[in-house]
Amino acid sequence: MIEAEGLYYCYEKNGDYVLNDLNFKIDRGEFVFIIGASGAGKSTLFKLIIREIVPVKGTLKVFGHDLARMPRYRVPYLRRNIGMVFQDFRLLEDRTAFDNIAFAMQVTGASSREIRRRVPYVLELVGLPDKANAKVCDLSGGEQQRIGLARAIINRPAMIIADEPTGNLDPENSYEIMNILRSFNIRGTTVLVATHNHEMVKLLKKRVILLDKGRLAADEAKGVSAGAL
Amino acid sequence: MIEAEGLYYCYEKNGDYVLNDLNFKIDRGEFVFIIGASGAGKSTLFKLIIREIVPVKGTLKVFGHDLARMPRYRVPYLRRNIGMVFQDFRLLEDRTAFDNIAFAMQVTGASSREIRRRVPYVLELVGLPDKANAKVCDLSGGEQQRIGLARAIINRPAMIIADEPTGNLDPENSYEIMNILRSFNIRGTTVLVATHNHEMVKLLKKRVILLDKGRLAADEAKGVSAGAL
Amino acid sequence: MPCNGFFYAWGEALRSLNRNKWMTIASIGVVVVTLLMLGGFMLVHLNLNHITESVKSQVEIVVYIEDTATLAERNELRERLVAHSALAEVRFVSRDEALRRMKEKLGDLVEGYEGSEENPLPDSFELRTHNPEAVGAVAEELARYPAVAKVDYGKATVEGLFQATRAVQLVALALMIGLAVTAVFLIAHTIRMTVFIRRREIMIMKYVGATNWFIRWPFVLEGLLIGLFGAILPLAGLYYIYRVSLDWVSANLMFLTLVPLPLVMVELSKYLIPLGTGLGILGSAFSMDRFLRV
Amino acid sequence: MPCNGFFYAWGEALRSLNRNKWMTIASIGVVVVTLLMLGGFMLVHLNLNHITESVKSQVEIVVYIEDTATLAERNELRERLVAHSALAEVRFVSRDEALRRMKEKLGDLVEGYEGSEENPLPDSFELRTHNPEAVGAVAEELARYPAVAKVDYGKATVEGLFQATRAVQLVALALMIGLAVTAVFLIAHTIRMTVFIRRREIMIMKYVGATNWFIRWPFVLEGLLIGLFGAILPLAGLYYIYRVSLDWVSANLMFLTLVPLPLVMVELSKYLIPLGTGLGILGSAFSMDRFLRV
Ligand SMILES: Nc1ncnc2c1ncn2[C@@H]1O[C@H](COP(=O)(O)OP(=O)(O)OP(=O)(O)O)[C@@H](O)[C@H]1O
Ligand SMILES: Nc1ncnc2c1ncn2[C@@H]1O[C@H](COP(=O)(O)OP(=O)(O)OP(=O)(O)O)[C@@H](O)[C@H]1O
Ligand SMILES: [Mg+2]
Ligand SMILES: [Mg+2]
Repeated sequence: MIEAEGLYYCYEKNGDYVLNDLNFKIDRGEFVFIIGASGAGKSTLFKLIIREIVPVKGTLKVFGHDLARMPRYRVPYLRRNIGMVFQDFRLLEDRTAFDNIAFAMQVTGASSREIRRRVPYVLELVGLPDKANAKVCDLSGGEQQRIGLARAIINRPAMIIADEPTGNLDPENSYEIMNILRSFNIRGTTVLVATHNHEMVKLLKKRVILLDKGRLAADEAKGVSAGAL
Repeated sequence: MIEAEGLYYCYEKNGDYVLNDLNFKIDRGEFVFIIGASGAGKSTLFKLIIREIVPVKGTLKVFGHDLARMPRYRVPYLRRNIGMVFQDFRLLEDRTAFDNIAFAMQVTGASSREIRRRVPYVLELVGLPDKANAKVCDLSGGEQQRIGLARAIINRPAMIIADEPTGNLDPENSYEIMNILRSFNIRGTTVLVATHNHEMVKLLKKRVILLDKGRLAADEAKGVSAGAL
Repeated sequence: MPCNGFFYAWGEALRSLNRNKWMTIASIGVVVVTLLMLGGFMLVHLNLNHITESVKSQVEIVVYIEDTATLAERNELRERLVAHSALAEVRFVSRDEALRRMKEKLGDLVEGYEGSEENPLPDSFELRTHNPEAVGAVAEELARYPAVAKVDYGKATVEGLFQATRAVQLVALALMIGLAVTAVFLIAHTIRMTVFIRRREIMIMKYVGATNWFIRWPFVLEGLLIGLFGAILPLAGLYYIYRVSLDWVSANLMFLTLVPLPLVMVELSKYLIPLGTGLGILGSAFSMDRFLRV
Repeated sequence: MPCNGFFYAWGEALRSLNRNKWMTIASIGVVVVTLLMLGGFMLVHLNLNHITESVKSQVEIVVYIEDTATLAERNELRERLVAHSALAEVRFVSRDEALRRMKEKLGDLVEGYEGSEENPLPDSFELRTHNPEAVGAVAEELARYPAVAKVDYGKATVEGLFQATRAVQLVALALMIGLAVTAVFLIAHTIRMTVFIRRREIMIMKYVGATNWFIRWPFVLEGLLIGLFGAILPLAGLYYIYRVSLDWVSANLMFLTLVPLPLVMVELSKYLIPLGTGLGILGSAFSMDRFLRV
């Protein structure tokens, strides 16, 4: 599903490498936590996966395609297969929760009947059934975060990437969210979660990739044994 | 320092109360955690304290002033005495970290010599001494959060209000941040922290106010005994 | 664009115009105001042209006949003139008629001199050319005809008039081009602005997997609608203004004939509608590209 | 505003102009373009006015003297005319001179008639009034003087000319007002836009405890600078354009006299600079208020 080989990235020419010689492979249907200190490069790795940026060295293959070689016009189709929860949410503040989620379906050409059926379902799933018509800027931090997740899963993507999806959530809601991700994972979706919530990592006992200043410091099959925690 | 008496708030006319009959008193020099599920009303309470909004019922006194009666032109001076870390950071994305922090000093009429001396000091404090000239939009989530904290403490305010200041930080950095807040607290600053990081709450053993759907569900002197945790 | 996409694009364009009411009104306002100015100026320009044309067409050549010319010579001259391809009108003016005209001009002060043998004026032909600019050349040619004493075409006046109208037209054209460039700049800038303000929206669409054209279509349609409204409103306004002006002119300045209303509206529509909609569309389509690169 | 604040405000205004280069250029561009148009039009308007004034001042009254008038009567008439307060110029034209002029106009066709007793033309006075609009009334008054056979002032021509110039001025004024309104609207809109785009910045400043005026000053200065540059550039442009036009006109259209350069620049500066800076300042100061309410 994702194959990184000698992956390097730096934002400025001749700057420090933000990602430094990453080598890993994530198979279809895996559930992987990406952890690491603030600034370790987690969000940068995700930007590479959705091809917001391209590697400066090495190869990154997603769904079998080498992203560096992928033509521009193919990128939207790549992104439709990846549901991403952004660390800063990236919601349209002045539109309703419903619109924000529906948006991701319209992009794929879904009919409005389908949209009207599916959006309330995912809103229910993330625990916000009564916020459909609230504007995003009128929602609490945690509520916005859950709208972001709802948008990511609405199209039943082949892969879900969640960057710090529980940073603004209480433990109970965090657990709920993790459960949703797990249930998608059980039905075959590959899930990558970047998080600082080590408690959750320990609880779920999934594969853990630990980044340290852009280097792959550990890659453990069971979170509980990840040395750095 | 902060006195709430029969405090009610709702965003829409005739909507549900987001804050419902809050009564509490926070003294000078206290360190208080505000916890509660997503949507419980923590950020709303903070908005009331910096007088972004005014109570619909009841009184809220900050520094001895009844905020509902405070004239508009006094509000800036209230805010200068309160250093606030926003849940969504509220930084100027296209300016450097230095500018964002310096900004809060310029507002008070500080000289540029003073600014050049103090800003690097707080950047050091939050662990980002080498990011002074990085644009905020080029910083990682956790780095942005720490810039937000640096801005809040730059003027040595009488009160610090931090809304989820560690949501994007790894445990180590979170602990550092809490330590900074604690050190300010020791020197007499009143500190209010809204957080979902219950581990930190347990660790610090400070007063905890628990909100549940806008009601004050618990107010315990030592976090460790807060029933809901 | 599949059927779903078509409806989505239109729906989204309308919804977004409605959502950003303030921007929509301001943008249409800018387009209306600039095109109204441009249109108003075109109106004036068209009519100035019309008026100078009619003035020019009144410029005539006078061919004075030698007093000594015989009837045969006179007839031959008339025939040559009538046959001349550059001349539109040939009229004989006898010396008596010329004197009568002079008397008319001077009033009844010269009474009693009618028919006097002492009439100092010669017989003449008054000619009008098809093309007023040809007056000079034709006059020179006619001066070489036999039996012609002198050819007069108000050389100084005509050339002065032409130079003046040329100057006015030059200034008018400069102002028009200035206004047109202004309109292009302002409309394009305004539409770019509406896109710029919504760059975040555009980027987020890209992040959830929208293709460039999926994003572009609603913006293009929005630009089209803004441009269309922004062109139709000034057209309506100019229609009304021009109708009132025509009435006023025909009541107060009878000697002026203006371009008729339907002709003017056709001319204006021909420029304003493509300008408005074209700029609206291009403005949106191109100003978006740099935000589509994520 | 304390000293620190003063430097901060100017520094911040300059920094922000530099930071938002794209917006700055676009805003100045809009102001320049609109004021250039307005200024260009004012130029044309001023000169049209000047030209019609000079044409008007050339309108004259001709008083024809009765052939039967005695020398005494003629002298009395001359004195009354010279003493008349509305008249600026009085010139005697003898019948001989009148005939000579006519011959000049008709060329050498009427040769040999000089001095002839048969000259059908009367003696006359040519008069010029101080105020061209008074021509009609003065002419009527003079017609009642003794020894006056007829008073002529090209009634139809003069009145037609005045009506025409009045119409042109009306149209010119309408276009000018239209352009001025456009300029006001566009400049204010542009400045509001620069504020709107930075509403987030304004709100964040409020959150960290900035007073309204602390926030407003840099914006106001920015508006001032945009307005000032936006007014000075078109002034410079118009200076150049007008100088070239003056040269061209004096070379090609010698019969036209235009308003001199310094006068025009003073007139233009008087309107454009206040318009640009005023709108810049007001545009920023007022469009900000709704974002200051947090
Ligand atoms: N657009 C950018 N331009 C330049 N540097 C950047 C940019 N984005 C991130 N960086 C730098 O790259 C490093 C890694 O950033 P990244 O966002 O990947 O960290 P992260 O692991 O997601 O951290 P966090 O947990 O705080 O979100 C940081 O030091 C950051 O300052
Ligand atoms: N501007 C607003 N208009 C309308 N409703 C709002 C607005 N802001 C917040 N709310 C609602 O008020 C409730 C409390 O919001 P608040 O932001 O105070 O929650 P919170 O405790 O900070 O939650 P979180 O932990 O998720 O940040 C939520 O249900 C939210 O949807
Ligand atoms: Mg990150
Ligand atoms: Mg909150």
